[in-house]
Amino acid sequence: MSGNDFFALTPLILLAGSSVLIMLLIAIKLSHRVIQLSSLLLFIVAFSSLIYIQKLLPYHIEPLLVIDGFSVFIMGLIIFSSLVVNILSYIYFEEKEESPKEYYVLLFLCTLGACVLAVSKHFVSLFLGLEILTVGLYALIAYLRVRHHNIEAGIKYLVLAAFSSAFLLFGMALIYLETGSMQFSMIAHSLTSLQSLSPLFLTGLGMMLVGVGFKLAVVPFHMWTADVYEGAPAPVTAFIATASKGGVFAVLFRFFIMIDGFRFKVVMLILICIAIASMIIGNLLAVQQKNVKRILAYSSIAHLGYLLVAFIPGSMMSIKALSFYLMAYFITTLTAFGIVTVLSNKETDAENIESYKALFWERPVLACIFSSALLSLAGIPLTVGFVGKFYILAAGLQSGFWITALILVISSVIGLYYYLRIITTMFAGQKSILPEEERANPVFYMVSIIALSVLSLLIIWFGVYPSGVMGSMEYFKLK
Amino acid sequence: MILIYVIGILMGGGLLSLLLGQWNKNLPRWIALCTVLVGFIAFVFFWINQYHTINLRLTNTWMIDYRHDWIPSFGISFHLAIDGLSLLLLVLTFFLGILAVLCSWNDVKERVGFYYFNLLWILAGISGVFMAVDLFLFYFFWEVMLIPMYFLIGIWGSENRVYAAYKFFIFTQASGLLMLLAIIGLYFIHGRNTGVYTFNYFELLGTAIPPHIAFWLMLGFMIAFVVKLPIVPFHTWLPDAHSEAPTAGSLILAGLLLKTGAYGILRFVLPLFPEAAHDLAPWAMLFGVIGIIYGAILSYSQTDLKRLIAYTSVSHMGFVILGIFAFNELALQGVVMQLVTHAISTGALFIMAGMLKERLHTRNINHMGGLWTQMPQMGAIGMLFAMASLGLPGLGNFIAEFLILLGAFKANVLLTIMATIGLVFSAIYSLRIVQKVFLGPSERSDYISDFSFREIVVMAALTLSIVWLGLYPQPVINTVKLMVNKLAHIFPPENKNVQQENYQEIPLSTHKYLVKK
Amino acid sequence: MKSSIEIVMLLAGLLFVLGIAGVIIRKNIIFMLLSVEVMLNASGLAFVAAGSRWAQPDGQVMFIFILAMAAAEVSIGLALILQIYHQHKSLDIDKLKEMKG
Amino acid sequence: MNNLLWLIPVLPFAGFLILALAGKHLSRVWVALIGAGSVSLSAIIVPIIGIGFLSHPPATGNYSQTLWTWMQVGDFNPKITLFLDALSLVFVFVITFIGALIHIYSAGFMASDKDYSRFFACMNLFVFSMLLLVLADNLLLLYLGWEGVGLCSYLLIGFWYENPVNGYAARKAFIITRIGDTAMAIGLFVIFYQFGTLAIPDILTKAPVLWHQGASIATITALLLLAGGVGKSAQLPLQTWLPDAMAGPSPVSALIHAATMVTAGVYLISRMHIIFQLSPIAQMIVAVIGAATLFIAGFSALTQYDIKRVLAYSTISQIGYMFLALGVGAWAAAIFHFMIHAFFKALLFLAAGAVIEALHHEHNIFKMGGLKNKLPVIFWTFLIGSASLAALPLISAGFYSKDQILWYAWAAEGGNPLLWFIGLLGAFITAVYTTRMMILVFWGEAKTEIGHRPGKLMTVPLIVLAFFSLFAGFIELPHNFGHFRLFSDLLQQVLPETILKAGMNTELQFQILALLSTLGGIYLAYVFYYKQPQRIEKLKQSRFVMNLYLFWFSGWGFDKLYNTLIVKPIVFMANVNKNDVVDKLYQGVTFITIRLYQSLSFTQSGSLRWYIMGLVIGAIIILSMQIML
Repeated sequence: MSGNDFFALTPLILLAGSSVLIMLLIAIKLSHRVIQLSSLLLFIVAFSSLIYIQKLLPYHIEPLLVIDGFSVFIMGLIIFSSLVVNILSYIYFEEKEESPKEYYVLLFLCTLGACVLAVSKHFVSLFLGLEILTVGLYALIAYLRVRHHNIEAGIKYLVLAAFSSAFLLFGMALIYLETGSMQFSMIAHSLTSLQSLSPLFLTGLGMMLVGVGFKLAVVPFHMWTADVYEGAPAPVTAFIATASKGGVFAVLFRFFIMIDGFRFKVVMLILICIAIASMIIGNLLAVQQKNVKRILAYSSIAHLGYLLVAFIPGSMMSIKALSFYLMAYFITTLTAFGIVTVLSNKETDAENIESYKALFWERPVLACIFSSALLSLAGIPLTVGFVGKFYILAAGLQSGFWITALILVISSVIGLYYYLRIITTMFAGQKSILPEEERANPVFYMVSIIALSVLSLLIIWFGVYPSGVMGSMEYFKLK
Repeated sequence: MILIYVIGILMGGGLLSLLLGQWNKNLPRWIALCTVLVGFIAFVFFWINQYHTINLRLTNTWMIDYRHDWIPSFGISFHLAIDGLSLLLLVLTFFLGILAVLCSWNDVKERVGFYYFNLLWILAGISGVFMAVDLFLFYFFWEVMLIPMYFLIGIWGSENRVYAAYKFFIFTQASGLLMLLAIIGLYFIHGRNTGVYTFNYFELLGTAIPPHIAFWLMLGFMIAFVVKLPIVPFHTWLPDAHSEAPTAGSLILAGLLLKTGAYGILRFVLPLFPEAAHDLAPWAMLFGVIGIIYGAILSYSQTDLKRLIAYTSVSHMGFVILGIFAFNELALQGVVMQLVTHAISTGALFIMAGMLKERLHTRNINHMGGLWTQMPQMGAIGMLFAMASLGLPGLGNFIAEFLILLGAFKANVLLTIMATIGLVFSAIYSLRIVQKVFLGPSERSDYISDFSFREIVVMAALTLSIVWLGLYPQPVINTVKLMVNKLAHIFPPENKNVQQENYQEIPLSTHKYLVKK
Repeated sequence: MKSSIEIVMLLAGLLFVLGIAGVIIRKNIIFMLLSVEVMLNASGLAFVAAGSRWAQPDGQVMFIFILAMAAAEVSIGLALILQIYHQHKSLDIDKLKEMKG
Repeated sequence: MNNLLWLIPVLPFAGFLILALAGKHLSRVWVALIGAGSVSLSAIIVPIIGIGFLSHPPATGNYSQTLWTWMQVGDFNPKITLFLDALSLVFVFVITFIGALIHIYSAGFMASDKDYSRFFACMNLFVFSMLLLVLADNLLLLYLGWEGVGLCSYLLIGFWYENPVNGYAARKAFIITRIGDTAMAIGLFVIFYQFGTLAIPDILTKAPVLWHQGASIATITALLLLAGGVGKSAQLPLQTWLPDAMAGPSPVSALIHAATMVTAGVYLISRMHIIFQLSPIAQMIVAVIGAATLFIAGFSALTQYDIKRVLAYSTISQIGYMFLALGVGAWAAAIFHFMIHAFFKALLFLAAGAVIEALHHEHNIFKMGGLKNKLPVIFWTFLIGSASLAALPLISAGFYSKDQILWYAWAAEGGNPLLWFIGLLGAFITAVYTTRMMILVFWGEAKTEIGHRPGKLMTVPLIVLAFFSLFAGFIELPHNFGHFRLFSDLLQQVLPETILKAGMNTELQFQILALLSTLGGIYLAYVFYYKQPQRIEKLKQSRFVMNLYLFWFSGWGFDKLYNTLIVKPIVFMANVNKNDVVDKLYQGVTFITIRLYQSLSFTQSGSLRWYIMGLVIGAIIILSMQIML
């Protein structure tokens, strides 16, 4: 490994090192606040290192990793969302019974795993990244270990994730058996020499899809989503919804681009079916759901379906649309779960829709932020979600995928209903006379709110003026 | 620049009243009033200034054309332009905007700042719709007006407001998204044909589209517009939304929101897909006629006053679709007139329904009756607008309906006759309103006040407008003349035997609807 | 040689299916974890077989990674199972149905 | 004089505006002054213009004054133009003159009403609309007046709005006439596309050029216009609204439902006479409708007990005569009868109003009686009016006008003996019911005490009208009886001369027959109602006669027919569909969505093993798709 290799890997090394550093800080018994702040600092450092390494791009570390514009972009999104999760975590965990400190170590590790996914171009690195992410998540989900829901979510996720990992691995093994390589580019190379695809390869691809589909929580591998989202602590849910899915999606996309999987009609047909099913079933499941975390879980299923709509054409436009939509989805989802986090109290998360009643009249700022996030999820103009959805539709229609686009439209109408339901709840009722409860830590509470406000401003800013961010995204395109 | 300023003023005024509403409950309504007044005066002055040149314009129907890049990578620009039709509808928007502010003056007591914020943003969205000549921007504004309207119905509406708000939002959003699909489809077809990827309306005009695709794309546009308009069987959101919305909400819904549908058809469907629209015409006219009669019959059976008026809108909007798809100058002029006069007459009826609700705390007409004794002024005005609604000559609606029917007669005799029969039904329901509300024995002994000064101002403005339009509609006709003429000429004349005009026909393939900037 | 790989792959597939069956049939969480381990190991076996087909060490490397990962997983899994037993006094997975809908 | 034309309609309109805007602030005197004064001023201006028109006939044969262009859309450019020729002059004269008298009468009649100013406002608006109707230069403006009078009729029938019955009658009137108006509107469309214009003079000059005699398009157009006229003039089959319209105050019945508005159909047909002439079939239909109506309405009038309903049916019947005349081509005769009828019927209604008011709002003629001596002015004027209605020979104006029609019904080109016979029978019945009414109201013993006696404001108009009812007939005398043709000479400028069939010159025997039928009718009524009233009782015992009586009384069952055939089904449908069946569709979609949610939500059972099953099934599906496809 050359010096440049290390240089290119700075963000990953920083993340890995940070986890060790935080562990050391915990060892010398620093307070939660110090640890939180230092991890925040370390996230910022990791994030800025992304800017720093850009002059190297694209950089290949054979045979495992590739650091190009796309992976930097995805890593940026992942680290950014971890950063936001980190900010939100303080007030959430400060008042909980568990010692919150190790949480940050795990957060770094999970971020590292997601980032590794984003840069991998090899089954081994894919597997490693995925498992670093997943194993970390097991612990994060069940972090509040004395709570029934956390434990239940943890064990469900663990069994299912391991189960799907087995599928993924078996699929990889089959592909490896067929092509003799675990490197994406080599697989692609050996595929070009093949006349027709062997059933073994197809089976392998299918099993990989099962594994990846589980991580992405698309139909029919979606059933864990709601339970895990509900059971996990709110900031962790935010992380699952964003960083973990982003990393997996990035690697899936890279894999398909590199082996040019879009040629395989059958695979595409399966993906189309998955996309359609995800959009419809995801949205339908949320229609009368009362639990906000579950609603967001189901909506994330639908949104992954939307992403697949842009994914399926595999065109240049797809890449842009996916990047943009991922960004939109990250910002919006973080904001939404941020609100859930901020509104949670010591005993329970703010997951019952009733607890949002009259929010607009009691805490207008939070309600506005939440509304902007929900409207963005619903894809209403003036929000980034609309531009993202437009982008996806454009990508789909450019290549003539009318069916998926149509289903997207119809299902998002169903989606509209439950987003509106939350908004309506927030506007319903009267201001209660109860005094606002005392916050354990007003400073961090304010910081969280400011962070969320910034996010919601981003939602609107990118929604009104997307060309700026679109222009800069040109830079991060996949080669 | 006036265009962008106006939208800016509306949005700014909305934000201002939202913010200042926290401190002072009176301030927002004054801010809102000033905002819409400024817009109204600006456009009226502009209209007067332009009026004498409107007739001189020969080719370029566009009076203002403002363009600024927005999302260049998609060929999306912030492109606003107005021609006579837009100008007219903008004046109408601000006129009704003033009335909407005035009639919610004392009506709204809670969350005042947020109320006027929503009101002004609806107006901003509607103005944007009337100005946008970039399809993406058009869709953008199309959706922008929905959210504040949703809040307006959902927060300040009456008992069943949440249901009505959902229904309104989901209907319009669903149909709007289909239009978005069609817009994007058109964008790519044009891009493939010419290599220029743009959402610019002027460039998209005359795109050569394979007929079967054109039909589907047109349907995508149409569905959005006919849901808004609305046409039977897409109308069921309307009675709920209208009856549950607060007075100003009903006024804007009936007066402006419905008009955006008709505007969309006139502006986009006909020029972009002339052949497809031509193929659709008999069906569209049929649905128009069904709407006229179906709406009227439903209206007759309602007992909720606002619901009743809402169904009359369905009936009246049937005339609009009938006229649009008659494709001739008379009918199209009638359509424009109908847009304006229906806004005024139905708006007035809704305002009055609001006033009655305020005084009687009911919308059920079976609990009214004999109100003339206590409220002769309101009775007289109510009578006047009921008459307008049934198309009494001398009032604006008559001109509109007569022109539409006259024009449609050329296109399709049978359907026009059926539509004319709708006039009998309109008499039946209109007189029923008057009878049930104002006439008959009075059941109330408590004191009910007649118009207040503010209400007199509102109703006087409406009355004067409807009478003016009934007796001298020429300014409206002249303003949209050029636009209507060009629209009428896109279509080959249907029936050569009856054809008396000696217009120069412009061949479809070479028609250049507009002059590019 | 080819046939031996096929046989090994067949074995791996069989193990994999057995694992699946175990996960589905078993109600005890520990046994479920065990079955998952079987599936993972079946994948590992498949990797070893594939590696031997191409005479590469990659398959074996992958197997070691899988082992490590499985170990980590089991450790967390057992910790969770302890907690479950602590809370529910049972290892029956069907008792963990608090979240649904 | 030409430029004063606009004043005629504008004065009443100004009166309307003042009363409508400031009515509640004005004293009753001012209200009456403005209301009656504005119309009276018009009535004064009309003769001034009329004399100018007659003494210096304009070269074009008409005065025309364009106020402004109403609208201009392509070729469609109706103008707000007033147009006065001999025909409209007659109408304008009748409207303003009788209108002014009725306004003056109303000032007394309505004196105690709380909505004094509203009444005059509506009356003024009516006069304005009616003037616009007859002065309109184009059919669209005519249509404006046409609908305007309909509105005023509606407002005034339902003037006493507290009683829902009045409101019902008002709506019935409006909606039924609206049916005719709708057909007329379609007629306007046809005319516009045929001639490219709606201006009446242009249409009349172009029609004979573009259409040949008997063209089917002419028939269609004529019939559509006729439908409008039938509605407004309460002719078969749209006659049912007029008897109910009597719910309005008596001056309203006099002005709107006797003298002016209901004759708008006559005006329209004579105005568009060229189109009717081009279609003999249509003209025949006009005559048949007229004959049938006069016949049916006459029998109904015979059975009514409400004095105003008697008069209403008689109005329908008399307008039937006018239609008959129009149908047989006796244009001038129709207009002549219109004018005479306006005088005597207005008189009768006003006098009836005075009677009703004097008898504490008693409408039933069987509860009246013996008023001959108690209300002498009313008695004499009513008698003159009745004589005119019954066409009492020689001395009454009604004789001259009706006799002319009867003669033409046989002798004119479009006439035939059957029409004549029906007309004659009608004249007979007219005499019967008129005499019956006279006898029941004024002779016999008094059954109700007299309350309020009419004042000068009410009696003077009666006397003036009585004068005209007697003597107006002398401006047009039969040719075997002086052959004085002032009226038809005047109308000759506009309307074609009545063409007689060959070899018809024995008018005298027809006159004698008419005379006999009138006298016979009077005698019959005299016998049955005065001399031997017991005969009626005897007749009533017969089941057949009783049924016939009820049948006639209900206006030949038309109301019932329309109710069961049209009104009830529509109302039933509307009420059944109150909640909008289309909405069920969307409710169905919602229902399906919710059911889908419920069943999908069921799959989220929370059971890990179930989830694993799902995962496995998903995997199987994907793998089998991979392999199969």
